[in-house]
Amino acid sequence: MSSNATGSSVPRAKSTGLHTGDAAPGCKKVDPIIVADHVARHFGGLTAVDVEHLEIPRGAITALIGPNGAGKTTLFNLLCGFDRPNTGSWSFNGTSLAGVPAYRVARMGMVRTFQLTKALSLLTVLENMKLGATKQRGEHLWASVIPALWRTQDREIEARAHELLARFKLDAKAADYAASLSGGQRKLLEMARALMGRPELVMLDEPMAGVNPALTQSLLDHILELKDEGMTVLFVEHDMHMVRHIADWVVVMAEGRIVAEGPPETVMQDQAVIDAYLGSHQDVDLGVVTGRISGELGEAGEELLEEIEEAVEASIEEAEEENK
Amino acid sequence: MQVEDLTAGYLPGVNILTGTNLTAAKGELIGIIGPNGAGKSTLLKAIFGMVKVRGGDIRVNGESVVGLKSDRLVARGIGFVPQTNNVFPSLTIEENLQMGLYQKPRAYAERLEFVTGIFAELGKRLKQRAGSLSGGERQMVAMSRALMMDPAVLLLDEPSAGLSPVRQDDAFIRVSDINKAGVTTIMVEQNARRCLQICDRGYVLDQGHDAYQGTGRELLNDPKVIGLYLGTLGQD
Amino acid sequence: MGHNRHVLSTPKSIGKLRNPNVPRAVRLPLGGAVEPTQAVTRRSPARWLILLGALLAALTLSGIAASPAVADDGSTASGSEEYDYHFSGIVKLDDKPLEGVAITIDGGGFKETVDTDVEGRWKIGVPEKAKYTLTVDESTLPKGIIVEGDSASQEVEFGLTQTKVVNLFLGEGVRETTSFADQFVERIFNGLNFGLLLALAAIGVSLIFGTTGLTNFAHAEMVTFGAIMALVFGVILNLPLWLAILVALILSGVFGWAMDAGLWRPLRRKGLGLIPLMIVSIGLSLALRYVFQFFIGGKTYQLPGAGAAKIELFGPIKLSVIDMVSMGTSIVVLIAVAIWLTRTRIGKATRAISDNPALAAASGIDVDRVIRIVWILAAVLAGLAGILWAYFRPGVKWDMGMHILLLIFAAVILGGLGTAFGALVGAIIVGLLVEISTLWLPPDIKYVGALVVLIVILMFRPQGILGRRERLG
Amino acid sequence: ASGEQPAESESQGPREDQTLKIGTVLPQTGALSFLGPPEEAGVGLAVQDINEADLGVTVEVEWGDSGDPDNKAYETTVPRLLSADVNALVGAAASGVTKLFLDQAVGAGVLTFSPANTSPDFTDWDDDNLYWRTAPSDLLQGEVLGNQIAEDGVSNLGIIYLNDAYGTGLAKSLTENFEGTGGTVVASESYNAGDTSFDAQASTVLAAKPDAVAVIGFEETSTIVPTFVSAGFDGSKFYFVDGNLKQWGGDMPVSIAGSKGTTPGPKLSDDFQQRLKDYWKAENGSELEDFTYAAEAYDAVVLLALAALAANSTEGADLAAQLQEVSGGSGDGEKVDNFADAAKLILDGKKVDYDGYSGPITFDENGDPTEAAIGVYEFGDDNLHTRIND
Amino acid sequence: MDWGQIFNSTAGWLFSPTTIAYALAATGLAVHFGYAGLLNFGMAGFMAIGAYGYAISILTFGLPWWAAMFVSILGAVVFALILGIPTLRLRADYLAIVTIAAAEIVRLLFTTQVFDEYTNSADGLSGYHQGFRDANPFPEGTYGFGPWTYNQNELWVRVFGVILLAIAVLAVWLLMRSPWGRVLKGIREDEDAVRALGKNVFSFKMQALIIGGIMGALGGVVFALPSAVVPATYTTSLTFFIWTILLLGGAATVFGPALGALIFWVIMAFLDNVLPAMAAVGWLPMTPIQAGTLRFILVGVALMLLVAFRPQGILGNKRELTFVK
Ligand SMILES: Nc1ncnc2c1ncn2[C@@H]1O[C@H](COP(=O)(O)OP(=O)(O)OP(=O)(O)O)[C@@H](O)[C@H]1O
Ligand SMILES: Nc1ncnc2c1ncn2[C@@H]1O[C@H](COP(=O)(O)OP(=O)(O)OP(=O)(O)O)[C@@H](O)[C@H]1O
Ligand SMILES: [Mg+2]
Ligand SMILES: [Mg+2]
Repeated sequence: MSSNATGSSVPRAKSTGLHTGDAAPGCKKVDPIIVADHVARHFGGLTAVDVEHLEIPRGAITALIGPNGAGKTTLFNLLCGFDRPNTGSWSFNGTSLAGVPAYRVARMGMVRTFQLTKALSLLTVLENMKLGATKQRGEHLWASVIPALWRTQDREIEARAHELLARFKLDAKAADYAASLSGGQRKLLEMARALMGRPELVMLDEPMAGVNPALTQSLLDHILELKDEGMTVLFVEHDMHMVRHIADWVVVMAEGRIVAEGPPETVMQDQAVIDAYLGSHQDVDLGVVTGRISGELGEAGEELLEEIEEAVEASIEEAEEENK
Repeated sequence: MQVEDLTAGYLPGVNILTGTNLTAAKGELIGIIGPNGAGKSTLLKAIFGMVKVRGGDIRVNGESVVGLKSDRLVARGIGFVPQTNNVFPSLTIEENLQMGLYQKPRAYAERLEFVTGIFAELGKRLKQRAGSLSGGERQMVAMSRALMMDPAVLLLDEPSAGLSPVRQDDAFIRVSDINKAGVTTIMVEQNARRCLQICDRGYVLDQGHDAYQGTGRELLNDPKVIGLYLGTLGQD
Repeated sequence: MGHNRHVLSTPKSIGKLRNPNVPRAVRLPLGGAVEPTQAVTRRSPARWLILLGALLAALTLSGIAASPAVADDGSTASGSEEYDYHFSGIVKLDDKPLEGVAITIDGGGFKETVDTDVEGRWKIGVPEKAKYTLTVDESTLPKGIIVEGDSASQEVEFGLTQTKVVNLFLGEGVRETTSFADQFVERIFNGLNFGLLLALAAIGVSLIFGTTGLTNFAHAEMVTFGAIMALVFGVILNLPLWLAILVALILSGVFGWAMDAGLWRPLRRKGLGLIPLMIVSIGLSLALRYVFQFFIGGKTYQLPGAGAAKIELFGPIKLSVIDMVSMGTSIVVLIAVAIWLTRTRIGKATRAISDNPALAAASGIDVDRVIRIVWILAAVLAGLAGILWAYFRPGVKWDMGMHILLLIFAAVILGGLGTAFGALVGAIIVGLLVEISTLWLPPDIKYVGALVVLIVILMFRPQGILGRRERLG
Repeated sequence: ASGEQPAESESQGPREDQTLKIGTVLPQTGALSFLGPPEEAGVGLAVQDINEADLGVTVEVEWGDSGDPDNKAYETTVPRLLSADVNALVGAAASGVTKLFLDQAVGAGVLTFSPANTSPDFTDWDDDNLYWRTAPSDLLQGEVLGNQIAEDGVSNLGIIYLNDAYGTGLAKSLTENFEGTGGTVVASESYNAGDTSFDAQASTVLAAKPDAVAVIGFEETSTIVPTFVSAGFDGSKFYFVDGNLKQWGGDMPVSIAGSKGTTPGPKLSDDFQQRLKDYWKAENGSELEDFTYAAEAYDAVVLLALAALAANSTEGADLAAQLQEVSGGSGDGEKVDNFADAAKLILDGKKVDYDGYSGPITFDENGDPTEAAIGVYEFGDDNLHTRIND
Repeated sequence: MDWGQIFNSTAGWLFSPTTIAYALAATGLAVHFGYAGLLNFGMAGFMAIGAYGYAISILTFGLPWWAAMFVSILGAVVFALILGIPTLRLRADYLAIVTIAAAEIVRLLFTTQVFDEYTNSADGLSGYHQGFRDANPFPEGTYGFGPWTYNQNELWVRVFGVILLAIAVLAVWLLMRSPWGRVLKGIREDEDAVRALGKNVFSFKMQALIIGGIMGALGGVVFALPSAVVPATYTTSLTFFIWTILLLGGAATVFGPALGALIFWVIMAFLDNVLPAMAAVGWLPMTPIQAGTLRFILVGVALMLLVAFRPQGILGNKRELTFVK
């Protein structure tokens, strides 16, 4: 990693020694914060999630990657109580979460964001943020009518909200309705709001999709800081640069199953992962592939082209069969 | 297509676009990048008649299209993939694709073949409702829907967001292919590197107007642009 | 009680009412024994009506056309002319009048016996309003017949009027009533018929909701509109029925178009939210309803052929020609609409618009045009439902639509908002429930059953029967 | 209080012409609006008669709309009338509506006079004697109807009735009386004011196979009867009551020839109905089709005017003090059957006992009528009825 | 036309028990819809429960009037619970219809003859005023001036109603600027997001339903205080009127509902005064009697126009409008 223009961050050492035994799918962790067993969710004939065993290491940043439709978001939903699995058990900090409603899960310190953002449109950005804080005294019905009981706490929350907003480059929009945010700004708000509660585990569903790369970079530093403060992060992302940059551990899902696990460098070399997800051509210049600029196509580039063509033909055939 | 001195906004008195200029020659592939909230989506929406234009002009083939309703623009061969809410959740994938071809239902079979060629997953699940799709799958549906109509001008708002890396590459290559086939394409992207790699020319939009422009390569290597907009993560 | 007066006058004196010179009423204190006087006390919560003086003309049987025989037969009517008070009655055995049964009235030193006439009637005048004993001479009854219990000799007493009727219905008295099963089947058919017409209106609601998101409370008036137009053309302008209905449907469509063009489209343009739009529809509903009342007033009108007799088809199933035509029409129209919705381009476009109008426009759909078509279609369906409803109830009334609006909505919700087939299923369930539930429930809460079921079903299927859950995340 | 204090005390003072201002709270809109025109015609005709007689009292009317409890027109109408300083309100048609404004009127010291309320609750209402009514009694009508049905040889009767004070009261009275004659009420089903279809009720009633059906209700009868007839019931076997004994004619889509009904009122020598029609036509340009409670409304206004004359005042309390007496409730008045005669007598210092179009009307001290005359009518082939008793 | 009188009788509405009762119910609805986003179309049910709870407690169970009022409140709480448990999980538009249905069920149960002993079925209840009037702190006499002249009982009802309304408005004002209110508004926007932040959405919604319901029930009590309880008043149109009032004033505003109630009744009264008068002097081509019907046509039209031209309500925030769904 070279130094970057936004400045502050220094490449840091990744957390290591998170697991015991082989870094194989479902391997044991030294200090798991989440343990899931036999969690499966079917939609009609489709098995969206079918996880034999999964442990998420505490105090580390874990990336959950996998092709579109692999079941990542669905797994998030299941873990957080937004959806009920058909079978399985899972626990957070040793407490079983089966049947625990979503809000209770969040209160335990496990907060998630949504891939399709959920801004609270007719609340201001600041109010959105303040809502994220937990254990607010003024949220009790009786206390709420006596401002004296909650005013100080509310001020603290507000200060913290402003701080986070500044970091997420949303400070200028604090007084605006969340409805007026751009797509990327909503992503940012979603994530900032989740952090308001100082969760023990934050689960981010594609937090950086649609966020400007320069900003992404500074936010990643923030996440790393949070990790230093002891927070556990589990995130889904398709941006491999980001995964490589901050993830201590990577879990790969495909067709609902965990297909690989391990430190980022190892996993990304895994041929199965490359085939199913990454493609072997992360670093090929598409300008060259598409013939827009002249340059070394290279072996990888040619492969990519071929692959794509094959895939197209195969899929056309398949689609035709389907339609029959 | 030409955009001149465009001003537009949502709230009364607040202009999001403040005199934006953009030109896309026939058959060109234009990439637009910029920070969040710069007005990129607003620009596309303004071009497509979904945001009221307050000043300036938009011309397609020399004719002003300001004030035309979206469906009229579609009739003129302009296609658009919005950034958010870009599928019909309660329609099946198939129906979503049919909607893309609303004005020319006859060509359906042929276009379907073309589109499923790009996103094979979709071809297998034509009967699934789009509302139950994963984020990436939705994005594919959204792209396909716009491609169905075989437009002359294609406006894409972050088409790659949420797609897995392979799919992203596919998507870019396809966009490039489509463009090569003569479709003028304007693409907003946060996956700026990839975008700039394939586009003919790029614009950097900041605070409502075009801060930089140049060929893709120029921007890609411009240290200012890197510092402010591209970041260094992707640079290996 | 002394101040409570009771007017007793002969029927004849009523005729002289407007002649003030003739003293026409005799005032008598009301006998303490007369039962209703209990209610006199001020606190009595039961009834206010005490102490009514009475003029009952009906006592004079001679005035009743139905019994000329009495008038002819001086003997049976004996005494009836000389006294103000009468006992009378009919003796029947298994629904056949018994002639020559001897009836005796005895009391207060007065006693008289008469025989029943060919119609089984008897009548005895008495001099004062007091208690008497009525005795039936059982020997004059046919062989083997006796009067059950002690009614062969019973105490009889006058009420507020000068007549006391005592009928004797002898015989086994097994009344043949409709069996529960037959009633059940009959109501199922009624419920189906009602459900189908509800479905016509419900699909319209569902379409409009499905396309524009508007919960249209004025739909009730669109239903009424159809019926009123059929009335105007079929009755007032006297067109042949088929033509009147056709014109009514066309005008319903025009009405739908006009509402969209004149009201909803401009409001959509203004970018009004769905809740304000809903309130606008409430205002529209109020205004339209009273426009109807302005023109046709508060009474009920009938369409030509309403109230036609039902024909027994098989078993307990009875349907009138109108019922059959109505059910047939509903089914055909509903299937056609369902196909239109799921198969045609415009049908799919309606759902697309419902999901996301901006994206629909971006796909090249002329949103306004599709919405206009939906309004026209919904209005025609509502109009048709109104006409069928006018035959089903029967009657055309200014507020006839409003009273089924909740059922229409319940149907739409039960089936799942925005799904056409759902509206159909929901409507039929609601129709059946409303009709069948009164087999168990008191009829004045007949809608309660249907509404409770609505809530219960939604407890288990919050998205409605055919509705789908949205995914999260 | 009642009409105990002698009327002489007032009539000794100098007599000025009285201007009696009445406000009507009758249904012009809403579900009960079909009751409005006949009642308003009754009021209007009475006012016309009184003013033409020109005998010491002029009546002014402020027309108001009671609406129904659904549209709540009375909410604004009553305050408007009260602020227009009316002396008496005539209305409302429905007991439920009267209840909602009676306290307000009483609070303002204004007399309320209903031509149609039958709810027993008003008898002991805390009304400062300011509530009066000419509505017919359901006890008496129930007995007359019960006797009539029994005399027609019906042994099994079905009843379908409106669930409100009027319907339940009449149904109860009819049931008691009819069963007292040896008949049986085999089915008795109620419906609510808002109901628009009655086939569930009809089906239940018909399942019991009654010989005849008594329909107790109002306008909705033209929907109820066809429901029964199309289910196979004989159209000549219905019995109606004052609320629905209309000249149905073509508004009833099935033949009800031979069916009978009762309604209060003496047999009239002059053509009251024709006069109402003429009046209505002249005032409103439309035909008056129904006469339900027209006579009661007429009598209400006449009684008020007579009370004003007798009291030589138009204050609500003064009117109330005289109403029982002019109705004949004090027992020694001279019988009169029209306003002009009565007014002349009162101006001569005599007591009167007014008997009107709705019957002999004699109030008790609660303001309830204690006498009535009930007519029996039968429908002919044209679905129009004629009186069959005299 | 007597403008003085028209003004007088219209002005009376500024301070009338009906206005106060509607304002209370609309304030409750503001909590439901304006802040919590609950599409409650069953306000008439809450009002009916308030009114009947009050009347039955006094008439059948002989409770003192203040205890009867607490019974009403309790009734509203119980109804909110019964209504909320099955329905608060429903989508907004489903909730609307279910709450209409629930309110109709309530009305029909009060109407049916099954419970005649307690409810007097369709005839409704009356004659429960004594206790409340005995508690009147104002000595007998006439108070006020001009159109606002009242006897002691009328004044007492109004003063009492205004006190209740003031408490309700104050409560809403306090609640909605607290974090509690913030959560509620969050739920209005997207309950899943709020759930993900660890708030018990169901409980908040239930609390809102109960609080608004209590205000509705108190509205019912104030409604019943000066008159009678008749089931036919508690129809869906009552709910519609309350909604109209809410939207007139501004849905998510503290004073909007009270203002809306004023405007609504002043318009109603004004039209009722003006139309027959105009007809009488020949300015309208109809009889005064027909003008009665015209009033409701105009009320409907006025409602449409008001909402069309000021959809956010009189006190509402224009800015919100840009983003409404
Ligand atoms: N409610 C549902 N009904 C039917 N299928 C569903 C539903 N929810 C998810 N699916 C299917 O389950 C699969 C997994 O979806 P999920 O959203 O978990 O994928 P993902 O891994 O998050 O993908 P992406 O990276 O594209 O977001 C997808 O194929 C999706 O179509
Ligand atoms: N509906 C709206 N109403 C008011 N302001 C809006 C609205 N939508 C966007 N904005 C504002 O307009 C500005 C530009 O938004 P736009 O969506 O065009 O940004 P963008 O460049 O596409 O950003 P991103 O990369 O995050 O999608 C932002 O500041 C945003 O807050
Ligand atoms: Mg996902
Ligand atoms: Mg954007």
